Amino acid sequence: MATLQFREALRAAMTEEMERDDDIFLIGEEVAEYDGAYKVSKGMLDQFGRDRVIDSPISELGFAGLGIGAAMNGLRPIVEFMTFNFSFMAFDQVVNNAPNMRYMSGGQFDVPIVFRGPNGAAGQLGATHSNSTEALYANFPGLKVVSPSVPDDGKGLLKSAIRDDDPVVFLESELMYGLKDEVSEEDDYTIPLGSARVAREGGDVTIVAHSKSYHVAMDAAEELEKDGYEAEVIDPRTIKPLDIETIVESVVKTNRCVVIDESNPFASVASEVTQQVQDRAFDYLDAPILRVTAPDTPAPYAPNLMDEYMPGVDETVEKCKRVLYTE
Amino acid sequence: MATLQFREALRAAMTEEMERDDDIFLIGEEVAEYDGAYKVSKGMLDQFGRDRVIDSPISELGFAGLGIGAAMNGLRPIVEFMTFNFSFMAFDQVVNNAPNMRYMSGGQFDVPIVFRGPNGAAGQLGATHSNSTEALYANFPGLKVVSPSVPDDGKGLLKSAIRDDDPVVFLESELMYGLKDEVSEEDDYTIPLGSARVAREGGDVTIVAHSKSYHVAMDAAEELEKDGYEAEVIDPRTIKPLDIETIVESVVKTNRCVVIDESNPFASVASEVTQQVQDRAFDYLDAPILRVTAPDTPAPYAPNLMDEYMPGVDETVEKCKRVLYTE
Amino acid sequence: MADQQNEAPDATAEDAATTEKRPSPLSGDGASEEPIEGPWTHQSIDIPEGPIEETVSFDTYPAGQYGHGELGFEDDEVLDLLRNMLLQRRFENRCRQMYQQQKISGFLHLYIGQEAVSTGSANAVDIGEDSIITAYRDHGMGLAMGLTPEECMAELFGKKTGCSKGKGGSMHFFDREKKMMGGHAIVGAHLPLGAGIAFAHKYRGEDNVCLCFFGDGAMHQGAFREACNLAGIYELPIVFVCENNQYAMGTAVDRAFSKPDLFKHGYNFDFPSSLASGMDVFSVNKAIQDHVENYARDDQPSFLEVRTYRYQGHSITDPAEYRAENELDERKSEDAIVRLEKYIVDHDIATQEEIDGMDDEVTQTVKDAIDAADAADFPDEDALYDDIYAQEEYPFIA
Amino acid sequence: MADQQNEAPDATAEDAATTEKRPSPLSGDGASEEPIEGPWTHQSIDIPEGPIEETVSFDTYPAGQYGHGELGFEDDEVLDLLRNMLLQRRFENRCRQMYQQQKISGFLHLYIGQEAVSTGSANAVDIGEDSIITAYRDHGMGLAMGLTPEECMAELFGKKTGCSKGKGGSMHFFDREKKMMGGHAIVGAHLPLGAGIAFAHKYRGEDNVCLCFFGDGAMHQGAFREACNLAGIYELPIVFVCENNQYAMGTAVDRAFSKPDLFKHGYNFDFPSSLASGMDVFSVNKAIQDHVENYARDDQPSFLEVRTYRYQGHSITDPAEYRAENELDERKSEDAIVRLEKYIVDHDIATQEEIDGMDDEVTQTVKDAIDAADAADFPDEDALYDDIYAQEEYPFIA
Ligand SMILES: Cc1ncc(C[n+]2csc(CCOP(=O)(O)OP(=O)(O)O)c2C)c(N)n1
Ligand SMILES: Cc1ncc(C[n+]2csc(CCOP(=O)(O)OP(=O)(O)O)c2C)c(N)n1
Ligand SMILES: [Mg+2]
Ligand SMILES: [Mg+2]
Repeated sequence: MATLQFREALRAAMTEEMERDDDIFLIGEEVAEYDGAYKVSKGMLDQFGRDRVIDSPISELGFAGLGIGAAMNGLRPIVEFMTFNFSFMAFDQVVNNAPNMRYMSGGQFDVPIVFRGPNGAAGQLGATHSNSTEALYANFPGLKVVSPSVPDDGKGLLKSAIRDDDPVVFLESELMYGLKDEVSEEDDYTIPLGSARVAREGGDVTIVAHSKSYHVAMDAAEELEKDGYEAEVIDPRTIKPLDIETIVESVVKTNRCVVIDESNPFASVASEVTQQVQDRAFDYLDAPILRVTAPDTPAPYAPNLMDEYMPGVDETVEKCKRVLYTE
Repeated sequence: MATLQFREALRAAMTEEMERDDDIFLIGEEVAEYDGAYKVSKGMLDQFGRDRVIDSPISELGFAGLGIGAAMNGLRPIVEFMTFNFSFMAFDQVVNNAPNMRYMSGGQFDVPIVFRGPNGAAGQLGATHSNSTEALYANFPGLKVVSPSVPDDGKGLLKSAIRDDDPVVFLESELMYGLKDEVSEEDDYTIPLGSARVAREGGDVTIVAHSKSYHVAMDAAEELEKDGYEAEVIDPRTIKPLDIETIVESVVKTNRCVVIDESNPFASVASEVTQQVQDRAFDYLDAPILRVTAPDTPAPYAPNLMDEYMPGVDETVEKCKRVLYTE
Repeated sequence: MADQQNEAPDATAEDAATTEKRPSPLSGDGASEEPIEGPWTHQSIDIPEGPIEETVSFDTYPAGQYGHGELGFEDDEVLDLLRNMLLQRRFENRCRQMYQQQKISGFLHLYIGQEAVSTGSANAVDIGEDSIITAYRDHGMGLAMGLTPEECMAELFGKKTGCSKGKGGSMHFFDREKKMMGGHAIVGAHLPLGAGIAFAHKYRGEDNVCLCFFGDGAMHQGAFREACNLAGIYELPIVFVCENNQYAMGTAVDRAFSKPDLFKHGYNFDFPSSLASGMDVFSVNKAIQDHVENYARDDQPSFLEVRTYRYQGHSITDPAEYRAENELDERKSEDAIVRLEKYIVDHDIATQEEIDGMDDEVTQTVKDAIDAADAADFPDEDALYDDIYAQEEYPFIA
Repeated sequence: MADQQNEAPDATAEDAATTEKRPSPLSGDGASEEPIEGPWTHQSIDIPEGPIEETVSFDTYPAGQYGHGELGFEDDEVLDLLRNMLLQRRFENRCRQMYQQQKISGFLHLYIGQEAVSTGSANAVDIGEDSIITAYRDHGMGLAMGLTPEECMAELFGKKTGCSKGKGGSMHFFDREKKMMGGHAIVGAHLPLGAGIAFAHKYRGEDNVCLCFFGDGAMHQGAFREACNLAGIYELPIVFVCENNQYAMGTAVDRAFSKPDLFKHGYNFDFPSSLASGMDVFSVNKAIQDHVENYARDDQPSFLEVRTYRYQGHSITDPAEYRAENELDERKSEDAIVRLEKYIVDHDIATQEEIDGMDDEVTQTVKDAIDAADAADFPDEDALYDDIYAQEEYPFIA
């Protein structure tokens, strides 16, 4: 095990894969000479040269589409969105071109492309720069959506995403890039897409949480432990395909479920987890499934408002206690 | 009451509002000289002239943004997307500019704009032309989302949407434009956004369904009646704000709920309705909330596959019977 | 523009306002040789006294100027060109009928009138090696690239024997082997794909190019600018070909463009740009040959406007009331098939009787294609769940 | 291009390849007079023999060419210009410090070096009547338009007294009364808004115009093409002003544009286009005046590139290692504030001492603004739920 920053783990994944396969290239705004806006691709230009680590102008629609075309013609692009807010400029490419090409052509075209970059709120950046996109992209058949919470998962899942023959939306987090943690040094370390991780075991309540929210969940679990409750924390890691079996198994055991999802609530991943869990585990549920999300408001700038905006430990503990009927 | 086609009801709404308020204009592809791709705006160019009924080039991002800018500067645009599939070219404008402007400016700017046009699958048009967008847009705070199922609602809700000082995504249906039904002739007939319609009363199971799915629900209710079950059919009409009270009230009575939503299932309106209903009516639910949606696949072309793709009466009846535990 | 000069008489070398773009980072052989140097600007902020003047120049390819010999066609190849154009027309005439009989559904956009563009272009590149991508009005290009009438008609019927297994329909013809990269229905959205396809050719160090076709209407989309600019900075082997049939649905070009001279729109990317008649298969062929051999094969993107005309409505349901009186008849009088038939007879390549015989054969081929499509099966029901992901039978889908 | 000619020597009137655009549908007085006629094309498909040549011409506004008198400024107004530019610079220098003290958070993009652009422009239009819209590097424009330093600093501190009530932050300055239409953080996305703002001016029959500012980086976005084309066909009263500070983050203009001569990019829309120095407030002012009075007020959209330079990194955290050695120093030697101070002294408008006094005053003003921002309250907690919809207290939100 090595101790790596999240950004380093992601870089290691890209680097190893690019060393293995010449057809892989990285394109995006400032990924090359600037070493990446958030330094995820630092040093990759020097290692792989300008043919494979490629700066793009500010043309999200253009370079996302370029990636898809290159993928249709045999390459394996990694497309970095500086942040996923900007993927909205390329929305049509990501949701209507990438995932449909295989289907519409009757299976003729693989589209092995990874769209990656930071997702979600990242401090006081205001409404246009704080979007969470997981629910949007997971709505589209043909896409896969990955959203790791720890560096080790970041590495293992990104390697799998790059090897996948289908388009993968890989959601990172600006605020977690500096997070340091153990990362496997196993040769060719991959984690299959579509498998959740049971991060903490417990019998009283299941907390489902991905990305930054996973850390809120772990902290909330510690708080709950102080009060004598054992929370089971499940990080789905992959939003689509969603490993609902693992979640349901847990809920069957705990009979209670809280979902943390820092997105705006309406038709969110939290809504979907709820739908599927209550469908499959109805008879096991002793309480409604509650969610902890951003409020249904745009993201503000002022620091106090932004604090209020983000899902937090207190609210999670409170909701867990609600489903435990202890408050 | 007059008998009008859906398109005529929508046209009546626009026409009446434009007669009332000079600041309202209609812009979109082929809305003027061609009379609208689906003839919704037929004759409006002749009535209102070229200053107010305006053909746009194929520039969804451009004219959606132009509309938003005009709204910020005091006008009240109606922006027609020829279909909502094409709104993905303008996604950033619709989700990141229109709804955030009031908030980010600390309340200085009204953005009274309506984005309207047909949404959802419309026969054998293939994967890129069959997108359902209600869940996507409803995820964004600051937007309102309306999706009427009958001409009368179409008229009353569109008039309200046009008068609303906030951006409204108004989702119509290509396949319903020709649908004829009674429409109120009341002077200045409006239906407030955010109020559901109980279309059919019944005590055994609640079916929630909007747009085309509403008609599936009504047919399914008839089928169920033959077997002795009374379904209550609720058309939310407005997806956001969602009139959850009316739905919950019904579920409290019937103890069972099925949601029909022709969208792809993941993080759909059906997921959200489920989340909210199980949260608020947990103790009243005698069965899991089931949903009837398109499968999690792109839309195909072949007629037999497309038939299979669309949510239908049989599947609805079957799911209702499942929650009634009769099958 | 074949040629372009900067004439800023008052500007000295130091205060020149014009700036060269940096060479492409992509060397196309998998490894760039040049040292990596800083990204600093080479642009001046000292503004010269003006006005800055520049003369731009655009090549043209009028109709009736080129003979088959100079283009490299043998006599029998000229007959092949005609056969192909006839095939497109007969095929599509029957499509209209099949739509009325409800064998075809969804949108159906006919290419009738534009056949010289597809045939002239497909015959200027190396099918199966070079790539072609186009919009939803794609039957003609499919047939020009050698997709069989059977698989095309079967696709329109939604049969499993279709070129996209019945899952794409009229707007989504694909043939991976022939590098027919589609059939794309979202206006403008395939232009960046074209750039990407060309990018892959170059990345692998191949000598192949991509022809990227789109309508006049697609040029309104921002995607046009982005795709062209990317092609320009990465020096991609692509020809952007605008099939200007003068209308986007009911919108005439001169109503919708601030600058309706579309052939001039390559200027903003410093592309060699020209204008060709789409009513003469030789003019198209010559223009594409020039753009491919002089520019694309040297990794120089370029722009070509082909002026053509669609005889039918935008889609099968469009009465096309937006045309001027006699407009259609006038345009039909310049029909490319009629022109080529006349050329063939005039040049003693074949007689009118031989041509008529060929036409009958083609008609029969189309009839056979219809019969075959009719006889073929619809996809199995569970094909709905296939081809979504590479992995088969993904448990979460069904 | 001030002037533009078509020279297609072989082309007769009948077979001309060039096409005039149809006049705008918008008359701007609420009712169009012209009869509505068919939308048929006026374009020919007869392609003339080539090459088609055209000479284009671009006006320039070099530094050091214009005096205040000819621009209509009184002596004291010249001092106001200087005061405003100094205010921007002192304000932003303190911003940097406040960021380090964590009073400001989020992204902070400084405008230092570019002050002549905002000041020169804002003083060429009628603030409160004409509209201005810009990107996220917006403090300078805000201050140039008369937003107070207090409300600007308070916004950066996230206080309720901010120009956007503390809800927008650095990238989202707004002032509806002054028609400061933002402060927009998504690159390129505000260009169509600019067109819409201009549209509204024209729709109401007002004589007002919109100045739409954006960076060189924004010109990569397809939104640029779409906004310009719409402005062109609707003949909107707008000036598209590219503030070319030569970098988009770390990307120099000549690395990212297929055609790095940005002033030429108006060509594709038939816009009058020119190039001005952004290092002289008078050059900017003259250019904007010309574009506004000669074009925008006559509903003719136009394009202006202003070459300028940002002294700081892209954002507060950017070390700006992408600059060439000495590049920054060289550019600073052309500083617009220094130039204007020198002009003022040379023209006996004020002495250096008076200028220094003014600078001290400005510095104090900024200090007061900081104190006021410091003293102000953060928004109430429930402000989180306000200003989402026009209707207050929407029950479904909280
Ligand atoms: C993004 C988008 N907007 C609108 C449409 C609807 N639409 C389909 S074809 C078309 C006209 C396209 O015209 P052009 O590009 O000139 O091609 P042509 O039909 O003349 O071949 C329009 C508006 C679409 N498919 N995609
Ligand atoms: C659509 C989008 N893509 C990327 C970004 C990230 N970003 C912010 S500023 C910037 C550079 C913009 O450069 P330019 O337009 O030249 O403006 P300048 O910073 O020089 O004032 C980038 C890439 C963004 N905000 N929006
Ligand atoms: Mg066309
Ligand atoms: Mg810049």
